[in-house]
Amino acid sequence: MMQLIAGQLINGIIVGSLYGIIALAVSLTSGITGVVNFALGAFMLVGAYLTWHLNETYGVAFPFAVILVMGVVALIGLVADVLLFRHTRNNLINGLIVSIGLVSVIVALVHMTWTSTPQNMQPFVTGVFTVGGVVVPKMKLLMGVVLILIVSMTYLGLTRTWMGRAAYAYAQNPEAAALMGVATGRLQVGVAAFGAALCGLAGSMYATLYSLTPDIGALYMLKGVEGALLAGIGSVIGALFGGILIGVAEGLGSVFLPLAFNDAYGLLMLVLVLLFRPAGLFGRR
Amino acid sequence: MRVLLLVLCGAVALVPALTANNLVLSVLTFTFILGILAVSFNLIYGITGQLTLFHAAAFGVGAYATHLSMAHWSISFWLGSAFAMGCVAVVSLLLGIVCFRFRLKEFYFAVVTLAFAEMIRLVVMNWHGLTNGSLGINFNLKPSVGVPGVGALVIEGPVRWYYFSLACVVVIVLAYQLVVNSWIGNAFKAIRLNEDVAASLGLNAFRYKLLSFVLGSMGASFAGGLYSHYMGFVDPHLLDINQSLAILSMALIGGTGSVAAPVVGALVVTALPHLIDLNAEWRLLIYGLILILTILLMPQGIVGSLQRLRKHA
Amino acid sequence: MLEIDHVTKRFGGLVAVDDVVFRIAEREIVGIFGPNGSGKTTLMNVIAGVFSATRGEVRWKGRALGGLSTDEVAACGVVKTFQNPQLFRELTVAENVRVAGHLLLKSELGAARVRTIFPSAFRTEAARKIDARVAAVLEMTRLEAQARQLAGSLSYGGEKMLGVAMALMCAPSMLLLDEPGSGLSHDELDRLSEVLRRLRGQGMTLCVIDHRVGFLGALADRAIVLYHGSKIAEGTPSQVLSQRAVIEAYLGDAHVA
Amino acid sequence: MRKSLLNFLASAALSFGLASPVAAQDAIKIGQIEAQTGPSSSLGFMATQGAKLAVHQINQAGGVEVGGKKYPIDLDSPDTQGSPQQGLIQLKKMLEQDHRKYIFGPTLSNVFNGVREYARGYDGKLLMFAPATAAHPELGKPGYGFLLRPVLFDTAPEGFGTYMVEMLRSKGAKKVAILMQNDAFGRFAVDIYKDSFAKAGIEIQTHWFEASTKDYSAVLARIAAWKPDYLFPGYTDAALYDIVQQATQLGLTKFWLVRGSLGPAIRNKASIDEYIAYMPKYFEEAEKVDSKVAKFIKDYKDFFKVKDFPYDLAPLLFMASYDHVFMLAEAMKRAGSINDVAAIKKELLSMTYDGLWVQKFDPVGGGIHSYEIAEMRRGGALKMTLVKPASK
Repeated sequence: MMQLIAGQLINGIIVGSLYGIIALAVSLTSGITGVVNFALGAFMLVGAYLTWHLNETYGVAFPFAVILVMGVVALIGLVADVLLFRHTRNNLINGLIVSIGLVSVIVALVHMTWTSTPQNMQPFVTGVFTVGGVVVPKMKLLMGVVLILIVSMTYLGLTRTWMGRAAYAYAQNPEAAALMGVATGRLQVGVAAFGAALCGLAGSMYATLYSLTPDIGALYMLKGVEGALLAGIGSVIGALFGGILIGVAEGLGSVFLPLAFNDAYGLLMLVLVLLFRPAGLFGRR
Repeated sequence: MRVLLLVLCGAVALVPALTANNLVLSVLTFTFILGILAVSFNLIYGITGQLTLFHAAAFGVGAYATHLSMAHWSISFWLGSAFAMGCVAVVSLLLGIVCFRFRLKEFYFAVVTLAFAEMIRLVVMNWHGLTNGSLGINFNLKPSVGVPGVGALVIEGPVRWYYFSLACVVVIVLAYQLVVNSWIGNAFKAIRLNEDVAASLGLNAFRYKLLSFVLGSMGASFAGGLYSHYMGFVDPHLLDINQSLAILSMALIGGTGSVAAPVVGALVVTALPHLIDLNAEWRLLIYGLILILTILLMPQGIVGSLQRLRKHA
Repeated sequence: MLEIDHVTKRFGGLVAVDDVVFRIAEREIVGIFGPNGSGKTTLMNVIAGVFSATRGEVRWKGRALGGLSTDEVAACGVVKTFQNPQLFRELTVAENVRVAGHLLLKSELGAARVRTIFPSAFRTEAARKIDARVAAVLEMTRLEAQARQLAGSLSYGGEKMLGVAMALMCAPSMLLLDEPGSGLSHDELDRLSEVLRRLRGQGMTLCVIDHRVGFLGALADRAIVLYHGSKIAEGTPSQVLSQRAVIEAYLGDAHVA
Repeated sequence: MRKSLLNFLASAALSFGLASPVAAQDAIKIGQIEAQTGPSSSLGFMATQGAKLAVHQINQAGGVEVGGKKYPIDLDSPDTQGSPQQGLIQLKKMLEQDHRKYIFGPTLSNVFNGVREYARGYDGKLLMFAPATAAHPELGKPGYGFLLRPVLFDTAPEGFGTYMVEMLRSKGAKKVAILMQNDAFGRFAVDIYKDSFAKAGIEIQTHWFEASTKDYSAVLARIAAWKPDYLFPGYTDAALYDIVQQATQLGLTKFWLVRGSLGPAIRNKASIDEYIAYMPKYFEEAEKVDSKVAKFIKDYKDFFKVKDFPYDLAPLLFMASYDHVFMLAEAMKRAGSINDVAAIKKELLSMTYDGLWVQKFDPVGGGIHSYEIAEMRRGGALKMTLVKPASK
């Protein structure tokens, strides 16, 4: 039993870090563009399929594929922001609807390009670590490390660089930042692109672990939103932590309780947190 | 608005005379039933400004409760849906108290209601003993209405269903219209426009938000009962998240500004797949584009835009 | 009538209102003065139930208001206007005032409000009453001309006046006015002080905040001066203004400004 | 407002009139209601492809010759998106407006549940080839005369399920863990196999998962702790790929499944020990030995202009719908009518059709056909067993 729990703790942390990186994208974009962009899930979908496509069809080595994909998806995110979300700034609901529309457009395009046949990428790293009866696939471990690294780098970037500080300031207090002369427009577009890139990365990582179908985006988007709210919008490390909490809740949840209710365990925790800390665990509001 | 509404009903009342085409009838019947759903959603979202994603759950629970109570206690459709509305009222009351007491607003309210809806869906999925889980339940129970002189008239066949659902949607819309025109409606609007002012003027926002949420959810429950009896079966898909999004797009496409406008949205959403005969991917693409363009080009929805055109002309 | 009994309000470390004591009698116009950041607005928000006091309590006709929410306080008859006007900008001036008629309807009809849902002679009667009241309030605040205008399109002064009108619609027995004078043009000020006088004439109690003594000097029966959250003076405006502490406070303020 | 509404209604009525291709007056009108998009659409999608190909080939040859007259086939296959509501509306359109008597599908049990009550109203005027598992128990019941189930039922006396469970028993399996989608088919599969396993004296442990689940490691770890002999892992490839990969990482290496392709086994051939799967037909092999299959595959590529044939994708329904279009045409020839539903059904039930499969129906309209069982071992060694149900 202890092994089971320990195993799911580790697994939950790793799976959660995948939620966490999307949560970070959600947190940043909604903190700065004022729109909770459901299309981020679709960006992850595109990222996953692109990675698989590059790797299987053109034999691009996985690490290079990841970098390529992040670039492409960032571009998509940028275009989407300039064409659509610029017009729904700070109208949360309209932005939400537009992003939902964008999701079905992207999913349709994915259908047309890659059909609904489930795809499965050749794993980049195979095999497992076994420590005291606890089994962890090597690829999962690698993914966890990469994602946590990326989040920490984002944090440093946001706290050390000028652009980052501007973004951070803006997320805390838009008016003040505007007064400080932060170029709001460019900042928002930049963050939108960066958020998309994070989702592209999440997609690449996803592709090495799980099978691809055109409907994966919605689920991970939901987990991302849960994670972001759990942590509180605008908190970087918090977003990762929020995602991990959800992952662990699900992992341990389905050790003791039926797997059929898997999605409920994270939600339940979220609701409880929101009721007693409406601004989330790390939010200031 | 009410005049427009009557005109609309007048036009619609003639349809069975105009066409023997049962397909048009069934599309319109679905439109009316889903119209009730969209209208009740709009009371909460469009009028009172609270974005609930609990609506599909209210719809599904209503459908199940109506059927189960009818089947188990062999009561009439009306008693059944009354019971269902009672259940949904209680559930939404509790949920509403939790959300509004803790001052959850906008996106936070949306997500928490979504969370509860999802949990309820999972319960329905897994409570095999009561709901028969994901297999759903088939039944052949029909509503019936007492008509003076004729006696009990069983609702079956396209034409009867058409007029029955039409009558239902008209009654519901008028009922909501009465509420919205009253001081209660003023309170709802005030809360949507500026909750702080409303409070400073001695308006108990909590109470009125709760009222709106419960009234709307009860409408959804009634729509659920109708829907399941028109289809002759219930299954957990009624409670899907996507249902809530479909309801939202109905309201938006029709227009959130007035009580009845979402019915038009329901018509568009229901009829569209049968109007544009494209392969599935293209249809998905177009659906997405419609959502985007509606928001960007006519945020007041079809009805709102038409009204504006009339004003300017 | 209204008793401020050793009220203190802390935000974390900062003491915004420090152990303030005073009472306001019926039909009185009390002016609360003090430089910016002296805790006037905070005190008013404590009275109106926006914040609850950290220590001490506010009593209205002997009843403690502590723990009541804004709308409950308003329902007791103590209504507050906002420093920079908060309105339903999408509605016309008349509609704004009508919506504000909520409490009036409640107090006049009570449970019988339900009867107004369905068309009936009763409903038309109630509607007529409200309309009459709206007209009266608009007349009183000199807003008849702009009745059909969108609230968003009013001048700043107009907006403040509409704020007062909406408060009046609640038929309050005490009005809390937060800086009604600031940012008003000369004749707007005259109009305001005239309206306030007429209100007092109708037996309403007024508690008015202003950071400059300005037009209130002539109007107020009693002046209370706050400085850094605590009361430093109380008396008739002329007395108070001659006190040393007050002058220092204001000179200090002037230097800062 | 009124104008726009009337216009809309008019255009609606109009386009409903025109939506289906206006076919020649006397054509054989077939409708197909399948999900072509959505989570569980891969089965229905391939079913429509099969029918389209068959219809294309028949019309190429000038149509179906009945009583010395050649009739073209007019096929309408809209997309239900897996929604019972859409399915119902589409079926109404087919029956009431286009007067189609021959309906293929639905494959999804929830869609079948949505249309069954309505379809029963057309009993005697309609033939419905519904592969939905939920349709099977209704076969032969009063009011369901219109219903045929074109594919073999798992646990029918001749069914592959019965055979495969027996196979497990003979391999000495004592414990089988079931990890199943919590949806209509999943529930149905577990309900029917529970009994067969019980009969065979095999102990089972069942776990349910939401169709959207991707990470199974928690539940798989629990299953592994129970030490089952075989794992019965869901039924769609989307889930199979993930379950098989993650299961092998936890030391569960023996799989037994009644739906889904060999794809997951091939992907993980290095780490599985045994993978027993029901294969209606193993195309990769049949293509080499069976000229019919080779031609079918070639025609498919030409008609849909695709490079590779979707070997993985639910060959069952793909072929079923392809064969049954021809079978229906043959039955019409024999009955000498394209409208006499009763006569045509009689012919269908009495004939044996030699298509991609040897096809026939049992007396209540349940499909019977030959099938293969695939057994893959570590490294990818594959053993196919062809099973020909004894003809009654």
